[in-house]
Amino acid sequence: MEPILKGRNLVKRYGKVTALDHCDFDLYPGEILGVIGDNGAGKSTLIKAVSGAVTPDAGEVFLDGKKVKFASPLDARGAGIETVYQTLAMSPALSIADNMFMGRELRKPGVMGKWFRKLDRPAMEKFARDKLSELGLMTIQNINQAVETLSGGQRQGVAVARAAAFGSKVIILDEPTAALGVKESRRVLELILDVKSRGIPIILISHNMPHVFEVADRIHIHRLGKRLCVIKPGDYSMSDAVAFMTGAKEPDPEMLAA
Amino acid sequence: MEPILKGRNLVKRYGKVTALDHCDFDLYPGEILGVIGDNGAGKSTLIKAVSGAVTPDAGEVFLDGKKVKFASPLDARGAGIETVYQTLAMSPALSIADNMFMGRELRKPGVMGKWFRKLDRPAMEKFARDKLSELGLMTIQNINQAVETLSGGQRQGVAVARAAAFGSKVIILDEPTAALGVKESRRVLELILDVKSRGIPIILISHNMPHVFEVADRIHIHRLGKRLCVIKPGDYSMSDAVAFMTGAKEPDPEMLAA
Amino acid sequence: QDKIGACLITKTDTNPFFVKMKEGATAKAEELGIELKSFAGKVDGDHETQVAAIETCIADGAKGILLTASDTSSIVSAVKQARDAGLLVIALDTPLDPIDAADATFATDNYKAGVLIGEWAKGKLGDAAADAKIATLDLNVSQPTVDVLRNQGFLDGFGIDLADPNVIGDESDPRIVGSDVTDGNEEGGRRAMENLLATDPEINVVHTINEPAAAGAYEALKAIGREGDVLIVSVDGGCPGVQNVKDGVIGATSQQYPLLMASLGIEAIAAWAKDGSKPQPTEGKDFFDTGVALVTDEPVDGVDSISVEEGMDKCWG
Amino acid sequence: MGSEMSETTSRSDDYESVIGQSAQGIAEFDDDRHGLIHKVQHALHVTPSLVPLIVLLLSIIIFGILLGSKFFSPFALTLILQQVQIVGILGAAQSLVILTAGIDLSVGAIMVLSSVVMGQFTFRYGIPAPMAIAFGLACGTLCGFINGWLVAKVKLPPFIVTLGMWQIVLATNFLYSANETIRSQDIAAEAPMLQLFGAKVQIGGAVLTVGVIFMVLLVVVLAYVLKHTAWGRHVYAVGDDPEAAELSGVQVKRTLISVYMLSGLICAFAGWALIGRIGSVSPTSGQLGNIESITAVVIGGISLFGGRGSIMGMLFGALIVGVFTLGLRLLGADAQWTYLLIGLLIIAAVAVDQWIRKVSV
Amino acid sequence: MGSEMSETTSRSDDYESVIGQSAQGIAEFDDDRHGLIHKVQHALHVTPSLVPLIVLLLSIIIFGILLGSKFFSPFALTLILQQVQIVGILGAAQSLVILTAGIDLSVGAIMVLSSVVMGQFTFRYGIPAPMAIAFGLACGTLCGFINGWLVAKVKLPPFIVTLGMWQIVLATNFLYSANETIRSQDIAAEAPMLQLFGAKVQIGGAVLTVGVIFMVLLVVVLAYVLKHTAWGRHVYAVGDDPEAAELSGVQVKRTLISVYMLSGLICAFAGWALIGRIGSVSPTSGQLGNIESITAVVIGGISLFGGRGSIMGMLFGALIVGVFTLGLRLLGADAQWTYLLIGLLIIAAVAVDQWIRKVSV
Ligand SMILES: Nc1ncnc2c1ncn2[C@@H]1O[C@H](COP(=O)(O)OP(=O)(O)OP(=O)(O)O)[C@@H](O)[C@H]1O
Ligand SMILES: Nc1ncnc2c1ncn2[C@@H]1O[C@H](COP(=O)(O)OP(=O)(O)OP(=O)(O)O)[C@@H](O)[C@H]1O
Ligand SMILES: [Mg+2]
Ligand SMILES: [Mg+2]
Repeated sequence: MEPILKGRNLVKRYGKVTALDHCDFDLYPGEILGVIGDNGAGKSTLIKAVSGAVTPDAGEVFLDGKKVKFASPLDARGAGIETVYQTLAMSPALSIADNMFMGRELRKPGVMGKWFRKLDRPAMEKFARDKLSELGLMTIQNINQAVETLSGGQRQGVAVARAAAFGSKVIILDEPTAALGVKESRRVLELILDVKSRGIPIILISHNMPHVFEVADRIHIHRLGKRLCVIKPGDYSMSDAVAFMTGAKEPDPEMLAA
Repeated sequence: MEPILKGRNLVKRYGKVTALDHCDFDLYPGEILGVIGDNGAGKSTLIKAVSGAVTPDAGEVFLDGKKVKFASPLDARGAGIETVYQTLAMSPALSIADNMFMGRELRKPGVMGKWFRKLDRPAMEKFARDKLSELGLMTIQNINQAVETLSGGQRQGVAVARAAAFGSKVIILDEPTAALGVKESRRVLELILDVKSRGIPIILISHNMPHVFEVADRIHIHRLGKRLCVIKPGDYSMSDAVAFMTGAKEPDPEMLAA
Repeated sequence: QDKIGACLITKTDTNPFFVKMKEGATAKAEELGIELKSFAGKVDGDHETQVAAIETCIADGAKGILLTASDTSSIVSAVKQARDAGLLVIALDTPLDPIDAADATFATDNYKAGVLIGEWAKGKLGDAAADAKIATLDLNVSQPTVDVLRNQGFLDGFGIDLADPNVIGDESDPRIVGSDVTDGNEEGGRRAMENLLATDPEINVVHTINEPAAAGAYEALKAIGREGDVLIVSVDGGCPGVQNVKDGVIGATSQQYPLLMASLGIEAIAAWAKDGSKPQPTEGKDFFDTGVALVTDEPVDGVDSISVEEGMDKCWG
Repeated sequence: MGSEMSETTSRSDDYESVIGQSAQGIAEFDDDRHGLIHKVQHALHVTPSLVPLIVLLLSIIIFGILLGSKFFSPFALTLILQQVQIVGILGAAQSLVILTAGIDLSVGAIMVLSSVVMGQFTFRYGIPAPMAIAFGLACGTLCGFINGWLVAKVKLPPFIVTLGMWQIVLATNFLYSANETIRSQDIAAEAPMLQLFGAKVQIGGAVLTVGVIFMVLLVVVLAYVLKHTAWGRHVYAVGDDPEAAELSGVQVKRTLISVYMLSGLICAFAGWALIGRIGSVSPTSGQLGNIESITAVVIGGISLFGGRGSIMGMLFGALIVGVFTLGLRLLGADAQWTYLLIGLLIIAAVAVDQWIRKVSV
Repeated sequence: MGSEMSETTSRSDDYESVIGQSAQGIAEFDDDRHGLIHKVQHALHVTPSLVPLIVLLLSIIIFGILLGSKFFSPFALTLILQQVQIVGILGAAQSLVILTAGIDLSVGAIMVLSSVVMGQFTFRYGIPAPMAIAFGLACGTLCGFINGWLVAKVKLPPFIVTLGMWQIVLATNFLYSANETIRSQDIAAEAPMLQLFGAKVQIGGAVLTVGVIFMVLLVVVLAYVLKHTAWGRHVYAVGDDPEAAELSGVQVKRTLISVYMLSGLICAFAGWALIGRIGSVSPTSGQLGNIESITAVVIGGISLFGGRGSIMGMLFGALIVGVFTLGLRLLGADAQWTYLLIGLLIIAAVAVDQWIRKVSV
């Protein structure tokens, strides 16, 4: 099977720091790909490179087998790739609904929308409230709150809800549950499985091994700026994965080819 | 025993949003107090209120039994309370060492330091590097990197290292391992136990139940802006704790008095 | 050196007065084969740019400088530096303080320009002058020399006690309703007039620092229908200004001759470069007076004036 | 292997199994603060532009008490509107730019150049007035486009771009117009359309000019656009955090360029309004347009760091300065003292604003 | 219960047990980019103030080629230094404020008022010159303190505070000095110390003034202080993110007040230098000090949003403008053309700067 999203030989340097070191990457249709690795291993940089948020110094990205060059995240989004960045990428002073619909606002039906281009705020707010309730974020008391006034976890919930609601081809989640509570994390996992059941492949970066092993179909282990190996959760235990990613154990040579 | 840090009847409202709703709080000498609760329950607001970062609308804070009114985090720091805020509170453009020593810089010995007030950069950098190595943050390639160029987890590591290195009376950690990798999280837990063994009490806010149950002596369960109950990890299971904090189960009436 | 170099330094080069001065100088310089560089402050009162300009002229090896100084006494040390370097420095329009700091001064007498319009306004009002309501629209809060000279000249001509003749606004005569600043343009003129009208809608004599300010003041009066019964006087004598006198916008204006000053200045530099001769001042004055004339079609006894037609012939822009 | 997996699953799951029974519904709290004051506080909190409005009303009242009917006359009150119209229109342009975390030092210069183009095209080249006005508007938009292009595409700091533009446009203006004024009488005779914004309109007892009405309408329309259209939200998002906006799907560059173009166009309208106000076309007017418009914007509560504030506030800010200026003049302060007192009052106005905000949290 | 606890522990621990054996040491990577260009790029990357320096050198070279010895004379080159000294000193004050994410519109006004105080105290009240100078310096510091107090304690936006201060100080200056200039000759005769900064110093072939040397020393000292002392790092931290700085233990208010006070003191020194430069004490000087100093700061690469940039860059920025101005004038461009070209060149200089930065990443 041809990967839906593929990276080859990606390199990214920041001054003296090497964030990506000739890294490869594959996402197959319909799968959940876990990505794990130490802090600073280059996971976020990797997904930024494949989603158009940074331009790699070298290497190529393929979508559906065709070489693509995303000049901006908007390009990638246009191609159906929806990303939750680790920094969440929200406009702090704007409301939850404004942020969820940024760049794809709903307009009022009829004259007001067509001629006066008026936004349909009630509809957007309702949608936002629904999506957040699906995630169990009941503690948001005021849907018109500015995002900067939300708690860390609430903010993350909004970002995840946005990606899940709009992604059509690939959804990329960079540590989506880092700040979430137990209940909310669980809901996100359910959401991920739900999205998968709609046939959309997902990239899940996480430091939470149980979560990754629970939902991922394959696990990409990232180490020192490159893909060390890819494992199936059924074949290896969490300790193995942790051992690989921290350099405590070397993976078998044949795995490297995978 | 008298609590070393005590909050009574704390209230904090943001416009229509109630973040703290007549909340009580106790930290006893030498203990690790876990604080758990849903997203947006008001945990961060609580520790901000006791560490001087926000002024509560009502209620009182006591340190060592004496009523205190911290006008700023600096006051609290002066009293020996060191806090890692959820937002990390670092100056993005400054280097790791600059951030770690912010407000308590080391000066060169001799004339240069005394008269020209020159900073002792090599010493500060060495200290920073050592503390980060203790946390296992080996992926930081360049100790002079600006904090804004660090990965999410690296940044958090720096903040935790700072608090642990300088806290003298109370150390407060708001989700210190949220963005950390497996190895780094483990190191932070070890660090927490180490700090405790030095006799310094710690407040640990976390959504990671296993971590909290592993290190905490008592667990403060926060719900809807107030302390719902306090449990001992030995007396209750994680499921119980999660049930209390999500409202799935009501704690016994006598626990509420605790 | 192939060509004689000369510099013209004006207060600004946005005020039409100085623009015309520059045109006059440029035309004359071309005629005499002199290479002219012109400099100007960025705003009225911009003294440092003028100092820098003098230094640049020295660096450039120019033979002489024509200068309308923003700060007549502060500029003196820079002027001295230039003269020490062998340049001829001629003050145009505004004398330096002391006047002999420059090699020569080709100036109009701004104080006299003010006196003329003051006397004219007084004469025009006749007996009503005793309870006139006067507004003065001045240049800006830094009160540069021209501003003071024209304003105080006008008040003097109108017969008002000046208190300190170096300061605007310290007079106690009840006939003065007030003064405001205009930056010497239409917008400021209108705003200042409006403010003063709100203070006292009965104002019937308006002194304006220059003709654009007068035009602005007129718009403000027109807006409340009082353009017919207020006397506006001004100074400058630019063509639109004289035209405005003709149209009845301005009652009378004191005409000055920037083109003349400039071309005389250029000629003096040419002479200096040729044989080292310096121009001589007008008989009985310590500067070369290029003259000022009151332009109005409604002459008043005892005040010399020329007709609008004559004024149109001599106007400068 | 299968068993290990299920074991893993159950492990991470066990303490989470109770979640299904967790409480539903949104938290609600008693609020023991009631009554009028609290309502007012809340209103202030959700509508920040009310704050400059209050300061404005306060200052009108104070001057009204001090000055009586001199100040409360229709003449004086409409005069303030007329005096602030140019700053108000420029302030609208400035607000847009500042909301994107930029700054536009060239607004005044663009205004003047546009008015000169309108005038000179009519009088020098004999083009019919409506066409000449169109050229003037196009000229302003073009200047804005250049600003926007340099800011968005070449990524230069807006301060530098518009500082350069300011000098370039002003110099062009003087070189092109040769500092010649076109007189009011000539315009009235030959191209009265240029003076359209000066035309008087009687509404009830008050006499307003077209320019004043234009200013108010412009601000109202822009307030609507900023609040209720996608483009408006994008403007805020870009100013708030351009990187986050880019990552979350805003076409940052396009938004920036459109903002600067619109700002240029509005400046050109200000140029047209300027002709209406001063009657003539004068290349030396409007030189303080930039600093005055920025002042109005900042007093109105828009953050210079972008993304926060409302354009209504700008209008109130402009009016506050207008009220102070006229009020002080009417109190008899002379020009230098007025200057000094306005400095004090601007600080005081913003201090009061800040204080009300603090009380209203 | 004990058993349950140990079970819990082991659970969260089991997959983590291998961590003990994890790799040690800091990651290192091959860097396949070598050679001179890469070294240059790296130097540019770590020392951003090199970039304006390069632009400065380029412009000197270009004007040198175009103008030859007229420009490359010691007279012309030291002239540039003399012409930028005031802007350079004010720029140092401005840099400090802008690094804290503020802006100081009052620098020029404070400078003039201080110089007037020095002059009037000597001549009006007959106080000995050194005392009068001390009063002048105190006056500048006081103005700075008021600015800082309003910004830090009352939390007003710096733009508004210093805008108000600008007007207040300027008006005070005019009112106090009664617009009177104190003549150079008088100062030279009675209080030559006031003209100290104008004294010439022969260093090798070049003639420098004390003012120029002061400017250079000031910038060097401030660069040291900002980089190598705790206070300097706090200034950056406050400008970067004041909330984070506060939370991490910086006394934000005290730092802000000290910055504005120091800025006021430096402005007062600029006032002293101004007397040296123009010889006399002139209340109308220095009105463009604010915009010129901000321009120097921004061209020098300091961000108006605070926390980023170096004060050395400001000096190069001021010199770039000085070189352009003198060079263009010597090339014979007249005033408006010079403004136009300087406008273009400022944009170009910053564009080149931006381009070099991009290449050097
Ligand atoms: N803009 C930047 N400038 C310089 N260095 C950077 C920049 N962005 C990332 N880096 C460096 O690149 C490396 C990889 O960072 P990245 O954010 O991809 O790590 P990560 O695997 O996502 O880590 P984490 O799990 O902590 O999020 C880190 O060493 C980081 O310091
Ligand atoms: N500055 C603010 N303005 C308005 N509302 C705020 C502000 N800060 C916090 N809140 C609200 O207060 C409530 C409590 O927030 P807090 O950050 O204390 O939650 P938390 O328990 O720390 O959550 P998390 O686990 O997600 O960090 C939330 O509903 C949040 O939206
Ligand atoms: Mg990451
Ligand atoms: Mg929190």
